Amino acid sequence: MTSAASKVTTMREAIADLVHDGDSLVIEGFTHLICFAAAHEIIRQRRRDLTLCRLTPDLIYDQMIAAGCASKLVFSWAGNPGVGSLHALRRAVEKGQPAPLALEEYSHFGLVARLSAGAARLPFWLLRDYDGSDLPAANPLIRSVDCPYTGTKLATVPALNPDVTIVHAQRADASGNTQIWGLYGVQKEAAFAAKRVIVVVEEIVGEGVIRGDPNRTVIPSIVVDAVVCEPWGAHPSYAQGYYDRDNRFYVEWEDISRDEASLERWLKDFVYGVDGRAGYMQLLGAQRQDRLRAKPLISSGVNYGF
Amino acid sequence: MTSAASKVTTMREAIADLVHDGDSLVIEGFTHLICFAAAHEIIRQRRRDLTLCRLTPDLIYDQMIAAGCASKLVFSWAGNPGVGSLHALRRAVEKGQPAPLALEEYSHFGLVARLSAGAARLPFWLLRDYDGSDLPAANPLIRSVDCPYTGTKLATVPALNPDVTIVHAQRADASGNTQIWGLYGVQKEAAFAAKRVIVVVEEIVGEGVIRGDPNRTVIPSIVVDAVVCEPWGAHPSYAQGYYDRDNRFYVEWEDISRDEASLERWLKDFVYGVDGRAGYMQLLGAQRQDRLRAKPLISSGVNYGF
Amino acid sequence: MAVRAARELRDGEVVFVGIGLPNLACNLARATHAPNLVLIYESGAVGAVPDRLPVSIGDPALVTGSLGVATMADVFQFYLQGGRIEVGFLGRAQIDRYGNINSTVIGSYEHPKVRLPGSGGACEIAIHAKRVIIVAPLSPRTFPENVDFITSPGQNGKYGSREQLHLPGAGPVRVVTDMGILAPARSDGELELVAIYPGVDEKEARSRAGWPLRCAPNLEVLPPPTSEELRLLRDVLDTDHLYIGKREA
Amino acid sequence: MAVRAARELRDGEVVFVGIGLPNLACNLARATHAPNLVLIYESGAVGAVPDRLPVSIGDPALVTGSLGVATMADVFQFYLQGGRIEVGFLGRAQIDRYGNINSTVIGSYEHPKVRLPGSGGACEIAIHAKRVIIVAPLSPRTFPENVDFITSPGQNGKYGSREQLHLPGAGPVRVVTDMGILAPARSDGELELVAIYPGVDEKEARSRAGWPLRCAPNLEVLPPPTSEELRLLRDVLDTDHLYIGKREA
Repeated sequence: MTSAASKVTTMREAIADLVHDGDSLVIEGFTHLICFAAAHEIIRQRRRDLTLCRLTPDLIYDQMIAAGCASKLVFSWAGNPGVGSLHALRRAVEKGQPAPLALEEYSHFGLVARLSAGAARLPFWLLRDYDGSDLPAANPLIRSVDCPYTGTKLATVPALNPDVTIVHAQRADASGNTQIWGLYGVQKEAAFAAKRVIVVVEEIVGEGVIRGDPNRTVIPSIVVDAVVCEPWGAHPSYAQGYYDRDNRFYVEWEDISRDEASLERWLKDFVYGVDGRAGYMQLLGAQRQDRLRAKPLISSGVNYGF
Repeated sequence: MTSAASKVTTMREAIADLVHDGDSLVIEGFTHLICFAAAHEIIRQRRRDLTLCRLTPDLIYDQMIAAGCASKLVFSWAGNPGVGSLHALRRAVEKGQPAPLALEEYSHFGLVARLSAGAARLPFWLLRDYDGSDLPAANPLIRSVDCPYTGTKLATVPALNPDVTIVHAQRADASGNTQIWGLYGVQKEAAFAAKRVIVVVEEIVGEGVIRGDPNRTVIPSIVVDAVVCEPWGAHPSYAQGYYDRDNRFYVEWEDISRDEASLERWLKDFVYGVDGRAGYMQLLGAQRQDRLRAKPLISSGVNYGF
Repeated sequence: MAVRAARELRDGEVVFVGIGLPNLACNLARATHAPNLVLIYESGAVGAVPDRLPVSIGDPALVTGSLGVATMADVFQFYLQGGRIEVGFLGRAQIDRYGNINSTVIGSYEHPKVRLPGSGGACEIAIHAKRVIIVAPLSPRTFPENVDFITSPGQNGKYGSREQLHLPGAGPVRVVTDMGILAPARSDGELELVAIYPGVDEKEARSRAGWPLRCAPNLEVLPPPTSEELRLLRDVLDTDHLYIGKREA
Repeated sequence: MAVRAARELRDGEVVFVGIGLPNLACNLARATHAPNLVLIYESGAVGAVPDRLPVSIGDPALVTGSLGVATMADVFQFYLQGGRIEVGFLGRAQIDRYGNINSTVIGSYEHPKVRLPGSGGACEIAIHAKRVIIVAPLSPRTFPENVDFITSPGQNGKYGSREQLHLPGAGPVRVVTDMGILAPARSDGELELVAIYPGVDEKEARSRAGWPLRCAPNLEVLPPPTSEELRLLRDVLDTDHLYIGKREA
């Protein structure tokens, strides 16, 4: 067994080293495995002028926009799922507060396709989509090509190659071989598409754990620049097998975010006022953790022998 | 839990119902999970005029070509891996014996891309490939499009949508939800691309086994038409966790196949002379099975709780 | 609406499910006449059998005990674009007389009066699902003659008909409202009233659209929800009454 | 050749491995100076540490204990085309003076004298790997001036140079033979002799190519295999002598 070089670092150092003002940034995770811990550290380090890309901006980008980190948003569905609007995002778009925010809009399939093209080092991706829709009129980057076999017109979207992608996952080894179960989202495509990749995990495990079940590996170490261990790092999103989604917080966000002052207060308490995820979780309280902690439901193994 | 309609049938019925003369057929599996049992049943049922598609024709298509099933081969690497040539294929191409065989040739990436396009219901797939190579000159179906963003020329291959795909796998439930571990090959793309799909497994398991580890599911029941239980159905290929690759048989094939008469004899004994896989394995002998049977090396489970 | 939407589903169908009322309708259908419905969520859960009412489309309860998990690239490319989805649900926002849906902006795109969430997967569901069922309460605000922005194409519109555009799916074939059901006319794809719930006044229903709503020649009166359907909704599937009021069903 | 090919690899590199000699070279490198080499097989095994010498590129021993398994679509799209592979090995068949490789046909394509296996992944490896190492014994038959068919593009040829074609990888930068090493000249990409093994005659080596083989200005004499390298090859890595004879190394 080789023991490759360790990429383990702290969240503070990973963000300081790898996320710069003006970068394009993807923090993916579809409902599952959204790395709020990284977003909070970016807010604390007061990064500015970021282009934030994500299918569903969700609370995570609403918080970053409220904190003034973003100058542009690339997205496909902007809402608080099942609850309502993203109020900080709306204030930025409608009133330019705290800073103006440019929008670039696709459908989910369009953004998935952009990341797939980026991961495959193609300048664009093909899809059968957008005919009869106003989306191409609203976004001149949605174009088309003619099929060299049938003559049919097909839609295209350009590759997205973000400067940085941050992926949350259940576990990785020290060199960044990363395993995910439950919903995959577009974590793999987002990682392969990026120039720099930070993996944040619930647990760092020995290489032997990864090698014991290689089919669960979604992101290989060769695309990973830094590995951060941050338990509960996805809250209020979730990590299958570790903790449940904090649906109550998503509902609470409606009240916290509707008013600029109360959002500021929340950022002051839960982001600026703590020095990392451990402090955040302490503030959240043991009762909440107990409510959200996953019950055990362990799968059976399969035979890798030959 | 719903108990969906069972699609379990015998190999004989699955082939009789779903594979017809003149069909285009994909039996995939890259080294791993190559369904020789299905090929032998197709030979026994004397199907003719098939267009056989596969990255590596391997011994399986060499046997089908020798038996006169094929009129065309679509491929990207035609050899007996690590051993030498495919002699029946060469006789068909060079001498038209037992029937002439047309060739359509790609690279591995090209054929993977053709199946991906078929699975995605796109008329073609994009790739950065073939510049500086004679392959496009040899195959007029390799074409190009201009990127609507950069103006760069990119290679294209047309979608492949076979009439039938046959996938071997470790296990499935009765409705065809299919789980694979070890090498994936292009089994998923080949299944999604096909008009009809037969899944052949080492074990049919209860729906609960599938639901106990949903991240291992590679092919969903909604694309599957028939499920066949055929232990050792991939020999001399292998099934991770069930039995090893019979490398010795691959070497023996060199001698069996070099001479037309000895190949005929082998087909007579091991294909026409048995009425199914059980008979074939009996002929192969218990000793060989003991040598190839996989040793246990069971992975640990993961937590699906929340 | 949930009961009616559930009845639109046939046993064994493959349904692309969103959260909220469509999810409830699918689970009601599974509990009654369609036990073999295959539920596929945009998030990648395939064959989910959630043991609690999922609040989000990516709820962990959709994964635990499901038949499979697909990457989102596979969901959109192989399942949806691949033509494997038989029914897609769409809803809310604005729907026009041809079933075009707006979930992007009210007002102009550059200077909207209201910024809505955007397409998500709605554009591609409208294009690829073999048939689309829209669920929305009937009102002139929700059903204007023309939508401000076409997020998801309907039967016909400024870009041409589905046939002219070669769209693979049949588009919105049923619009389930709180008054009855609209469906596109075969001739031009314009939505018309084809069925009403018992006790609903045809004239009142027709006055609730933003255009002169035509009525199909033989307007059907739909059978009421059975007591079993109501019991399942209220006591089993939505015990917290997240999606249905005490009186609504 | 195995020893020399192993020495061409640097610790930590990501190598796309084929079966046979390249596999042996990679395992020798891992056992000596490059323990952190990441081996990626065309079949999808990532970070394999086979506990037996794999006979096929898809041997189950490549999966057991590996760091990951990729679909072949991911191998070709995300790893290879994605620019993640640092070294690719190619070999056998015909190699011309610019490093173009033929593994398709001897003779014409339509009526070949010998039908070879074809590209497999060789065409895309030659295009995308950051650098390509070719391993083949030096002889006029294997190294003709022009190949009958270009399966995998080299440095230059009838379609133009790599630069003109905008090929992303550097192409064949080292050709490891049984006499020494060839490398492309910076000026025109023609292969020239840059190093020989101790005891090999320069003139004889140069006579083994199908064209007048140029010699680099400062021809290097390579250090011989160490006894440790030979011991590892013969006693540990290839105990069945599948790939190396008793005398060859």
